[in-house]
Amino acid sequence: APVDESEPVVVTSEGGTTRERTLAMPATRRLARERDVDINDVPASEEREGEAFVTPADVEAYAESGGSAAERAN
Amino acid sequence: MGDITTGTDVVVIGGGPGGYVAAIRAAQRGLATTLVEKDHYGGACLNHGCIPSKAFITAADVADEAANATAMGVHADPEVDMGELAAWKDGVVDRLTGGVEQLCEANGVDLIEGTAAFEDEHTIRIAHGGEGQGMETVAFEQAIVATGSRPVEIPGFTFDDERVWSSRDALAAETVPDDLVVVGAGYIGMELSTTFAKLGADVTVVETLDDVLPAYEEDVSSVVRRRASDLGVDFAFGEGASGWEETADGRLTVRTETADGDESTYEADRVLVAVGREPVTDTLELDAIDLAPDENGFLRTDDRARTDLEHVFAVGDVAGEPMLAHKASAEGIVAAEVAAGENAAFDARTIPAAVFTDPEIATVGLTEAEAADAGFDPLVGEMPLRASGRALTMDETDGFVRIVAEADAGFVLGAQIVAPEASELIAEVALAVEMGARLEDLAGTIHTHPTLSEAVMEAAENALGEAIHTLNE
Amino acid sequence: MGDITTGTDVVVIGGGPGGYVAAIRAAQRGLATTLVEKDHYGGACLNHGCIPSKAFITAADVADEAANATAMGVHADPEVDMGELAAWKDGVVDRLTGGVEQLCEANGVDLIEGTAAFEDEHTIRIAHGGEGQGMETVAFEQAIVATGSRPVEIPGFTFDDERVWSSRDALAAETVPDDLVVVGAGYIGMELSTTFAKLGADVTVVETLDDVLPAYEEDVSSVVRRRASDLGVDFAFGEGASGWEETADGRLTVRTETADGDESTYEADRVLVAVGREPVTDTLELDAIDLAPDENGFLRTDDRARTDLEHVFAVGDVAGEPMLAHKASAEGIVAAEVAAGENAAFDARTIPAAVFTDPEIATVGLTEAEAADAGFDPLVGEMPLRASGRALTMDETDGFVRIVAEADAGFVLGAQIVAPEASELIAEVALAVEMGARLEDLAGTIHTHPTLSEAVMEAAENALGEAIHTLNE
Ligand SMILES: Cc1cc2nc3c(=O)[nH]c(=O)nc-3n(C[C@H](O)[C@H](O)[C@H](O)COP(=O)(O)OP(=O)(O)OC[C@H]3O[C@@H](n4cnc5c(N)ncnc54)[C@H](O)[C@@H]3O)c2cc1C
Ligand SMILES: Cc1cc2nc3c(=O)[nH]c(=O)nc-3n(C[C@H](O)[C@H](O)[C@H](O)COP(=O)(O)OP(=O)(O)OC[C@H]3O[C@@H](n4cnc5c(N)ncnc54)[C@H](O)[C@@H]3O)c2cc1C
Repeated sequence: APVDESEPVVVTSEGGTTRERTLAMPATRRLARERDVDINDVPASEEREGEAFVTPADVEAYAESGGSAAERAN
Repeated sequence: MGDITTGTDVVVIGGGPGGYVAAIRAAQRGLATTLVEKDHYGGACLNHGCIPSKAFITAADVADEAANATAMGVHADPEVDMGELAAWKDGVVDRLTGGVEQLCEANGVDLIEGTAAFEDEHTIRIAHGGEGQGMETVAFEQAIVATGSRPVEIPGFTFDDERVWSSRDALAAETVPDDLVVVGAGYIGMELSTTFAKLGADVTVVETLDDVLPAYEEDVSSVVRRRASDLGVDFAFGEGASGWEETADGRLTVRTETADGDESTYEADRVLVAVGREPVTDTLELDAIDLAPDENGFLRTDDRARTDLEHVFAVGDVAGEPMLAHKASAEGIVAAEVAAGENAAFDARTIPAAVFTDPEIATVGLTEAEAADAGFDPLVGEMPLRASGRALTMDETDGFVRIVAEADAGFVLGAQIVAPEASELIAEVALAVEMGARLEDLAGTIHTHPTLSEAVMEAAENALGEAIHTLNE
Repeated sequence: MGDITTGTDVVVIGGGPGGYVAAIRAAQRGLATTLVEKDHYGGACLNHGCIPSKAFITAADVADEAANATAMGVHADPEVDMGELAAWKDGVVDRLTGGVEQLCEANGVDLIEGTAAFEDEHTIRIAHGGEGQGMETVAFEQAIVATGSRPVEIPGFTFDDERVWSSRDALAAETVPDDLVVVGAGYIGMELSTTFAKLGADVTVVETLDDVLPAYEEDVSSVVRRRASDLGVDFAFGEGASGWEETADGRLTVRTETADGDESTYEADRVLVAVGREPVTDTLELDAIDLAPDENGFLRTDDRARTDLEHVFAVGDVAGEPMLAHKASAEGIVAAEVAAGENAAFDARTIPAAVFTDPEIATVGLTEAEAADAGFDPLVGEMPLRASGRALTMDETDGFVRIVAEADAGFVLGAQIVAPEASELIAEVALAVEMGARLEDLAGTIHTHPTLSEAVMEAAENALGEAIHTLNE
């Protein structure tokens, strides 16, 4: 797909708090839930429609780094 | 049968597309699942909504197309035997409702026929239909309420006279009325007026507003209005139905009133009232679990389909707009997965919708105005069907595909399609919206020739100023 | 008219979907563009391919559906007036070819009618049709060859007898032959046999192989074969057409031979030879620019649509398989953009294809076997149409949607669809393949109910082991 690969923008939430809204493909959203990750916490490598766009790789990376929703809640 | 009490992990109340899908998914996830249905498996959708209406529409279209294809050299004088059509439609419904039952059983769902009401937070009481059928109580861990909706009545038009039709009655018709008054030009009113006009009825549509399909943009609804007019449907806009009287020969005189109080009357054999649907909660005895519907009668839910009670979910029409079968099923899946302890949520960006008029309408995401309201700089592309080779070969050139994107990076925000098969064409754009696709993704995907779906690509190209088959202003 | 010489940035030779699209895009990019067409704008596709065949198919379907809808209560005895159908079809073609001309002009393309041949590396000579029309030479910077293809003749069957039809002749028919022999059960042979059978011909298909549509999987082609048989089409598999004789009453006896030398004969009024198409390069005098077609007659190109000569492009049927209009147009766009100095390339991952038989077939990307051959671990999901509510309401339950993905991450690799409107349904899967979508993306996108496109979602769910309306083994 003709995805713009020029410059990956890293959109993170301010001061560690979560974003209110995140764009992601259905499979990514599901992956996030399966990995018990809050998609609003995942650092986004892209931006779409002016908002953070999270990819499956972003979710995997974040989950690997231990940033799970369950942990955060504790 | 005396009283019995059984226990289950999840009880699902209502076997429509919200409930039966929830029950199947819950069972697939290993939960002991009981589905209670008071009437027919498949709910409004399969029994007196989506399915029977589309069966009628198919037959009406086959006859209408053959009758109006002289331009292409086809000469036919089709007759529709409404009794046979009704029987075929019933067969289709039976096959699908039977299928639902089989699928439930194959997945291990327990089926109970009867009307469920809450007794306390973890018990429902089921009244079996028919005399002497008794009661049954079921203890549950979690409940999914999927009781759906029913047609709204308006003052003066109760559905107990056989001449006053709800959409359900219209879809149970065994004969075509000579004269039919349809009250309400929403999607159900328009689908059924067009269909009955094609089946031979003289149809008059009474609508308080000044156009059909008020939920849609003017250039969308006008295509459908014009086609309905061509089919002989008369419109009485700006008039509200205020009552009816029986005529000497047993027909009806429907009275209407404008906002200024001007009265008109329309004679008919039947009057179909299609002014909306209301959620069904009154059979449930919600008091017993201290749950109350909101001011519109809906059960409020969060994105996990949970009501105010942690262990009680609500899905489908009873849980709010849009009252669409596929929204009900999508919520049913979420409720079941959450009940099974999964981290599911209703996070679809968009719910497409179709109207099966002639031509069909289908929409997804934002309109241009909605996009602007949402703060986007909207970029819009269009492809009129008269420029589509496929549409010409179908002799169906009224309509268009419009794609709405945001101007910055071209992300696709929505589409409005008025075209034959619009209901199918919208799937591609729904996927585009969910995937965060850009106009270039739609334009850069090769589309089969000759198809109507090329118009989706062309509309995207038009937005980009690069269309081949339309002029880019 | 005497000789004139003009100059242009780009000359496009051939006005089919490859050439006219290339010309329009080149002009849109600001290049002085000349399009030369010897015959009719729109090429094979608009004049004697995609468009007229689909026009015939529409009319045949309208009549056939009405004639066979007694199950749903529709009674009709449609007659097709083939002369009127042909006239309507011609009108559709004229409108579209006229549209192509207008679009070219509106975009500033110079149109020249005549046959182009290369004189040297930067000059073409154009012979105008008709006597005394003279010659013209055009000097060009870059050339785009889009000369298309023509039907292949087989020994013993030259197209100069009016009883021996190419697909072009079949689509110019003004009457329906009582008995029609079709040689070749590829997609053109099958589209036309089905259509002529519906229009009233007794059709026999002769095919050297042992099934129809050899390019497709057995369970795909068998749906179409069975339906064609139901329509009365007879099949003579394993037989090759070896010749024909005139009968006493001016009809034909077509002789066939098996591999073992067994002969059979079939009487007919017309024989349609549809055994393939071959690229057209012989009108071009390629010697003058030292360019030679490959062993199959195609002009070899790179992913920028360039031939061995830096400044000569080739697009469409003349540039190789798949010989499809949308592939021609996509290549035309690339050639034009590269000619304009842009960094374009033909990088579509996949080219969908449709066969407009009954039911339609549409495919995109890889089959299960192809996926395995390509080193993937294929994960396949299916939804049979008999489980689709929409298909039941259309009384069209033969067929299925199959989605092929790779098991690791679930990336969608392809789909095979046999269904009404398959040609439209494939668009969603083509977008999925281009976007690198996963099964969850298709399954997680809400699909409108009741539609056939739900079957795409269900097939994806089936692959994931999560289908609702089919059992997941
Ligand atoms: C004419 C018409 C055409 C339509 N066409 C379309 C269309 O094309 N596409 C589309 O998406 N939508 C369409 N709809 C809307 C669609 O039918 C509904 O959105 C859908 O049926 C909602 O599903 P549900 O499961 O929420 O409720 P329902 O389908 O209404 O099912 C609720 C079920 O619960 C049962 N029930 C209620 N109370 C109890 C109780 N106390 N105990 C036991 N059982 C109970 C009812 O008997 C019913 O079977 C149409 C509707 C109509 C009327
Ligand atoms: C019966 C039939 C049905 C088909 N159905 C479909 C379908 O449904 N979908 C699909 O995608 N494809 C279909 N095709 C295939 C499709 O028609 C071709 O793939 C497409 O037309 C190729 O486009 P093109 O521009 O490469 O060549 P063409 O359309 O063949 O156009 C080439 C043009 O070049 C002109 N020309 C040739 N030599 C010269 C010269 N020396 N000087 C000037 N002009 C010249 C010719 O007159 C012609 O107009 C069908 C084909 C047939 C025969």
